[in-house]
Amino acid sequence: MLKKTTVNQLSDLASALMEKGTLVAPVREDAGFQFREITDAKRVDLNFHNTVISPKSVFFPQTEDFVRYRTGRPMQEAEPVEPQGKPLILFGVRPCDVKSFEIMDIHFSGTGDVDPYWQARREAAAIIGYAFDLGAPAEPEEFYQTLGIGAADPEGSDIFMVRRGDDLLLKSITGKGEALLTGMGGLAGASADDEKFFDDTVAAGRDFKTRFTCVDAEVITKKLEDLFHNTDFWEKASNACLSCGVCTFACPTCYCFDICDETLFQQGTRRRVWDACMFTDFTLEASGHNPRTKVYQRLRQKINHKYSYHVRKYGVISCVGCGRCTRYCPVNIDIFSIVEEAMKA
Amino acid sequence: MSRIGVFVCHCGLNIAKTVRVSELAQFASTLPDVVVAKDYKFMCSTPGQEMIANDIREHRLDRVIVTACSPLMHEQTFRKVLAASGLNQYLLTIVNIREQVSWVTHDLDEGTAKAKALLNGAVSRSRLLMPLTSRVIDVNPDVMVLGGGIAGIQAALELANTGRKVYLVEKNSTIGGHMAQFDKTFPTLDCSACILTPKMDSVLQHKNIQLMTSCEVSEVKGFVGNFDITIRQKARYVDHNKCNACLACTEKCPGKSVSEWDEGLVKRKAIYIPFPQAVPQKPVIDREACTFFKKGKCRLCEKVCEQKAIDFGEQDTFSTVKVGAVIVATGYDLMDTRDLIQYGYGKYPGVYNALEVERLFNSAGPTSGKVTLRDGSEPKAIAILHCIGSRDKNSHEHCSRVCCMYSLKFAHLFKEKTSADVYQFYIDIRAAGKGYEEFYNRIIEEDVKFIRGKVARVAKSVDEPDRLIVEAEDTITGKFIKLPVDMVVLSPAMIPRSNAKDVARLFNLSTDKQGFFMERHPKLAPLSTMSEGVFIAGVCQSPKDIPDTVAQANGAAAEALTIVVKDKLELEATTVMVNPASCCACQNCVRVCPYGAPFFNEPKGVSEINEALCKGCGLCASVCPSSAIIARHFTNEQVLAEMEGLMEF
Amino acid sequence: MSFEPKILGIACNWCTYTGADLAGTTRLQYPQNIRVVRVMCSSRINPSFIFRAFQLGADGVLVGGCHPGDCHYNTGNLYARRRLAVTKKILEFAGLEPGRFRVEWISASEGNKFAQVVTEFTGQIKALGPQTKFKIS
Amino acid sequence: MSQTVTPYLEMSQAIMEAGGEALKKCYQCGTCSGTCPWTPITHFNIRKLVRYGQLGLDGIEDFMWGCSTCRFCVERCPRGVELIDIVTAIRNVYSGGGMLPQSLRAFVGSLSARGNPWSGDPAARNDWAKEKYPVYAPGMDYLFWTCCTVCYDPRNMRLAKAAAEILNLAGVSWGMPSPDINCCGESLRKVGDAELFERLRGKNLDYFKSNEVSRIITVSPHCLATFNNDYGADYDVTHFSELMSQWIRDGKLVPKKDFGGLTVTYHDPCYLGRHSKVYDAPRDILKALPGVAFVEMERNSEESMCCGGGGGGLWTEKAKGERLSDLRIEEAMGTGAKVLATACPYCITMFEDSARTLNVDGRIQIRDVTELLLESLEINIDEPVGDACAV
Amino acid sequence: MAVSFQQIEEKLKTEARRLLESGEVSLVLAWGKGYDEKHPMPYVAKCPSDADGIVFNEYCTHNPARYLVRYPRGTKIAVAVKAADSRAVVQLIQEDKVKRRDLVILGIPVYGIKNPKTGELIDGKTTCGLYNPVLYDVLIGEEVHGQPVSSPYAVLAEYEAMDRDARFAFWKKELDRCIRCYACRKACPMCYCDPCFIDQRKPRWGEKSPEPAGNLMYHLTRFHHLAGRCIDCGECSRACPVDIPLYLFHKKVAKDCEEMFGQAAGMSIEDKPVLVNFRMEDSDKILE
Repeated sequence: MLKKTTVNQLSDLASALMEKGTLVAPVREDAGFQFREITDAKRVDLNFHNTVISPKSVFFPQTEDFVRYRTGRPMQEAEPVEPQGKPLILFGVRPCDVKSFEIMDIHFSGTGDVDPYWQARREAAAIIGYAFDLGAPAEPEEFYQTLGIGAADPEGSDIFMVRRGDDLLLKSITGKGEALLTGMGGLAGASADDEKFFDDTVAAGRDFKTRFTCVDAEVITKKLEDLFHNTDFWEKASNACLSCGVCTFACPTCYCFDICDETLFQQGTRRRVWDACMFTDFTLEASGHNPRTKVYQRLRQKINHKYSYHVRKYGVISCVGCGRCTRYCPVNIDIFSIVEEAMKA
Repeated sequence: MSRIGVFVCHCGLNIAKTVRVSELAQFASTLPDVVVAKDYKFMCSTPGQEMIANDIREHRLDRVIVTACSPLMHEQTFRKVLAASGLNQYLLTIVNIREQVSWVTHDLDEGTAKAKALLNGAVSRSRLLMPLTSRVIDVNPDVMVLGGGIAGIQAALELANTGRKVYLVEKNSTIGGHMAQFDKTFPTLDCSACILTPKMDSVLQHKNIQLMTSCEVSEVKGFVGNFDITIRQKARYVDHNKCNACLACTEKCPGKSVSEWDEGLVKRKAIYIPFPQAVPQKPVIDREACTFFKKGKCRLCEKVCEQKAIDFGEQDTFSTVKVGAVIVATGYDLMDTRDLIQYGYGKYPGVYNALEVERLFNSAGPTSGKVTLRDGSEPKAIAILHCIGSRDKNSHEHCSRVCCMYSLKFAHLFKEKTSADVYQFYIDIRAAGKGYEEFYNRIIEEDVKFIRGKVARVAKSVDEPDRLIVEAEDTITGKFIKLPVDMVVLSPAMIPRSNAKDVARLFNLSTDKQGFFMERHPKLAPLSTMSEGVFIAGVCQSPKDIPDTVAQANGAAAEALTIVVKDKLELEATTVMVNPASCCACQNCVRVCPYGAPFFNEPKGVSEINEALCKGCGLCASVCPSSAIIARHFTNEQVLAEMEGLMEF
Repeated sequence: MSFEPKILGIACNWCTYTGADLAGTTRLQYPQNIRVVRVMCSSRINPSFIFRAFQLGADGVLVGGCHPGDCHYNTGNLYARRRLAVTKKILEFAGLEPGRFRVEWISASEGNKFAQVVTEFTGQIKALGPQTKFKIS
Repeated sequence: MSQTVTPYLEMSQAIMEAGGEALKKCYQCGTCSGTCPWTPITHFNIRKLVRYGQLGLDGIEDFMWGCSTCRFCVERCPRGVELIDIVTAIRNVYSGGGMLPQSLRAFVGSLSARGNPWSGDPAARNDWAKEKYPVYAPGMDYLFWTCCTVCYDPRNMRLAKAAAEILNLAGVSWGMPSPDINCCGESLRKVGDAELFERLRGKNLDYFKSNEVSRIITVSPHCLATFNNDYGADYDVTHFSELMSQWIRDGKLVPKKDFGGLTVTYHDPCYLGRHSKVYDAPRDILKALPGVAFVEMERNSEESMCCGGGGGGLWTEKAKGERLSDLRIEEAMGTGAKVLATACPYCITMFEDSARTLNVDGRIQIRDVTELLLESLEINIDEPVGDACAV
Repeated sequence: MAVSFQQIEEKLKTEARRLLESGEVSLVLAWGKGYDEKHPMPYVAKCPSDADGIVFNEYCTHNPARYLVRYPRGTKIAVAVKAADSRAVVQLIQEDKVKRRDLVILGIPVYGIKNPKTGELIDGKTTCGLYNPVLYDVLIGEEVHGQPVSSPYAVLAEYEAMDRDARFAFWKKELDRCIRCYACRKACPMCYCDPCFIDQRKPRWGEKSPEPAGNLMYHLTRFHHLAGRCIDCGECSRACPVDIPLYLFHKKVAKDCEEMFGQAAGMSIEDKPVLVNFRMEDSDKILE
């Protein structure tokens, strides 16, 4: 089903969506666009290229409380925090980010060990994808084409959205999407012309140019395995690296977390908080030993995890080429360039 | 998980009056990890201590909190209880609900609420306490006594008699101090010199005492049990090893200066011994007064000295002594009353200060013991003015304590030696001491006139220009008195030595508001100081008379002995340590430590601590940006936990 | 109910804590809003203690040390003075009322000063009202 | 009088509440009464006053008016007792009960009705200036605060004029207050009428505020002290002698006239000296006058005697032999001085009175240092001193 | 500037090559090529041929002094520095993190450096605004004459003038969005602690989760740790992915320290860091 509205009526669309569940959509903030829970429909803003932090934070927030307890009381009195299963609409997700959910599902539910918090939100969510603007060039940091992702791929979305001039075309991709779209008022029917534009856009998206290098999952895995002991290669790659957490926090497919207890006035919370393999204490063991004390070891781990170990274990590269890690890296380290170098080696 | 016992003391009604103690104990029992909470009338009493000891065993306590008076009061007492019960003494926490709660409020609700907050803080912190072990160090068996007045002499002799080596350091060229200037001592009126000089002599003769006159301490390093003290021997220009004390030099010397011993009433030579019974009985040259030093010519003393003991080229020398304990007995100065213009001291020749009068009475003094005015005449009326600069916000707030009694003594001696009328102008007569009130009564009966009123002004008499007028209100009659006298005796305040601050800095002593050295506790540790191993005796602590000074000296000697009698000494364990894994090698600790305890281990790239030098202030811990320095017993997490506990309620 | 502030005191063992004891020994009365943490020296005070205290809900923080020049550890409070001065500037630029943080030199003999400072500071904090800016809600 | 007394502590409490808190500190040593200039010559005894106050004894009203608030006792008190506050508080507590002596009623009445103690027409306050001198306007350097005494008392008008002339010579911009201000209230406060004082103070402060006054010059040390100590506002208040001595030092004013060896002594006004700690400036002025032989009296500076005019003394009748100003004149004459210089309109009034009643006004002149300086600057608003003293 | 970026780049390459060839140093810290022109990155040349990879253009904002502490003590290092960067070197020498004798400082007088993200000039606003390095062995280019027109603290005026509550609201808004990626401290040449206090488990100074309480604790403490040490290079703010203007706070503390203690950070290797130092003349006024 294809429906349409106009960008001028975006807030009406948002209002309609808010009636269906919690709406999370891009909003403009001081530091750029971010996905935020919408309370004011007028704040939804589609004039963005992509958000600073990826939408993984919607299903896997940076801080997640598990258990609340009082210090000095028996364990039985601790109260677990129940997963949230409220209907949720995640609006305006770029195709590469939509793809990331598929990869993340492997970790949070796919292997059989189900993370109830992720799962509850994921199941309750409808994803409204949004094609990149094919009229403008890709940003220099992006390389999703390398990972086989088109600029207008509707796969993974429940509804996929394409902009046509001042019109917004919404097409249901899944049953869930169809149900949602059907139940919504205020939308106009789309013309055959619109239908065609939608299909053309999806097709054109596949050829849309981002940075590209031919990366075969098997090949890069092997290359990286061979390079593992090439310290020189990794030192060069990491000379500038600061070991901060920007790349991992911005990344849509990084999922590492730490579990910590925070107490105040004897009221304790056990919560998970994003962690980053680039942090020096990420691998610090209780004994005081740290297997990865060098910067190059940590950067090597990150690249390998995404392009080698992940492939060996799950068969897919754990990167969607969104370019966030490069864009926000304080010292301009570029994962694409490193992968490119590795392919050449 | 800890097992904490909380023991709330009533301190009779001291605490129980403004803190609901049983409610506090009840509250404690609701706090995490508290397994037993009790209140009791006197926790420091034997049954109180036994109760704690029993509960430690019975409830297998691993932390004890005593909620009572200040830790400065009874921390040691309760630490011993823990130690005796097999629990590390540093697992004790004291909550101060007496000095800082019950005594500073009248409100039962407020007091109880604050006590709860403090207790909660203590429970939070207590859980994080770690057992600590004390360091054991070797103890140097020798002692240094600083100051050769009666206090220093007495302490040195006491210690030397126990077989300890004593270094007696005196800044003047003789020992004896102020007591050597006195004529008679109250209330017994025995001769000061007669009781002091034998002691001075014993010092000189004692094989265990190394007498160091004309010496000053220039640097103090180390710590209790192991002080390294650098002493400056000031040049005397006379080789005391060669000098045989024939004193031919002093006869020939043309240089003159005022005699300090005689309070400037007469002159002495440039090469001199301060007084006939000086110890050591060897002359020194006063550089300021010496003709050779001033004009480059003379050397008469050198010519007459058969021993060739004169050495004009002598320089100050420095030596280091190692001792285990120190007694500071540096005495006092008399306030300079020139600033109190209303009394005319320094302006009118008839106005004297107390020490000058002591010299006038003394048969070895400038007048050979005759009481005469500066013009040689005998005074017909004498006014003795009490509290000059003492008990006075405008100069010194403290009571100098001995003035009443020596003023009475003066009155007696004036009566004995002259036919003058003697008046005492006083605010209160303070005669608390053995035989003192009796002495006061005796003086009243000697027909000394007592006028209760502080003198407002001493002026020149208009009618009789040679006489003085003393003006005051007789507060008993309410009449204004103008009294013509020939002599006015001021009883000035006894004040800390002018260099007391320097001594305090050298030995790390605190000083009180007046500048006297502060004792660790006014009642329970009156001779100890905040510096471990440094004791104080005599007037440097506060004004007192000779019997009290001697008693303190004996006490300080005993205190010093308790340290040096042992071969080994346990020190407080609350020093700092470095967690090398966290050290970021910024070396801030090395930069700030006043004691040089932290040092940088270059090969390892981390700071380390020389714990023998550490005094546990924790400065390094707070300047350590990566929290690598752990200040034992005051760790970051302990302080934070306590804060959190305090702020919860 | 009237506002009863929570005031954290951090006092050095040798001067201010002893001075606070003296205030008690001499039975001086002062408001009970202050809760004192004893440390060995004012230089032990990590600036983060102060930040944390405000986060824990302290309405005011009073630091007490020996008078400069009289530090039991010679120079500790001279470092503390600089470090705490910077702490105060940071608090102020962060938007906290500077009156909520005070450093006073109170010697072991100044029991009356301790009582007077606490009384005055408590009054000042009451006038400022509850501290909500840093307090963890 | 009965020898039996009963302590009445409510009264004592009332005194403390009225500002006499310091009662508690006194231990009756007698330093104050020994120091007090009145003790030798009158029945007034300051220590006893405090004692009566401490116990709230009856009979206090018999001698509570004796103090001239010279501050000598305060400076010397070993307990730091602010005795003047006690005196003021006692007067406040008791005069509230209608115990104001007759001689002070006119003074208080005038202040209440006319805002000045001299029963002067408020509108005529600036008449002495004969429209010769400017009225203060915002932006001027100085407000020259003309004390009521210099505005209404004919003798002291000379002082006002002298000051005005010197201000002009110094080339600063200045102005007098407009007539709608009132007395600073200093003496009134000391006689215990706190309420009326507050009224006067409030009115003056309003004037300062609305006219943007920041720097004030006074010729009366009483105004100086009360502005600095009782007004509780942050104005830069200076006694004129300090400015004059500064200007002489800076070369702004150059004394010219040679006094030809005229012997001058100086009396420290209590409110300039002990109250405000200004001792050197007037002496520096006198020492800068060519041909003046400056001599000190035995009691000078910190130990200076009181003229008796403070604390309401100016308006109180004193019997002969009980006047401090008489003693002071005698002391001044004892130095051989022909001129007794001072720097306070109250002192001038007291001394002029005494000189007349002692019948020595031909032998000693009473002058303000301001007047002497003006004379030496060769501006004549007055008869020269030299002739009058050529006895 | 009399000398172009191109000329500086050439001179840098030449010097780097010379130093590496002669063996005077074992590595040169400078800037190299990034994924595009606008994004050069910190670069290490370890052999003479590496010198060709050196780049210098108007986007070379990074502070190479940041990397000095990464190499073992005693490593001979040549470091290319702009003015603020040179202050970091001086400060590190003061703190004995590097030895003067182990360094060859290649000083670059320069202005006109731009933030690639915003295109804004960084001189003076987010950095200390000096043109010339305060310490160098080799001058790359020519000293710029004249002084910056405005004070590096001029940007503070607006914030200092703010009402205290407004300032609190401002910082709350800024600091609340911190995601605790620690790019600021990692980009900072003076933040060399490992572990940082905030990573400590004993004690836990602040909450690890990126919520207001922990954020406030982290940043305020970090401001204090950098008091009198921050050399105002502005890297913390540029590193921040959520654009928190940390430089403002650092500048304010630097200004206060300069006023109170009469010393700016990283200006002389003879100085001692102000917070591990004192003077007897220090007055209690600083506590008011």
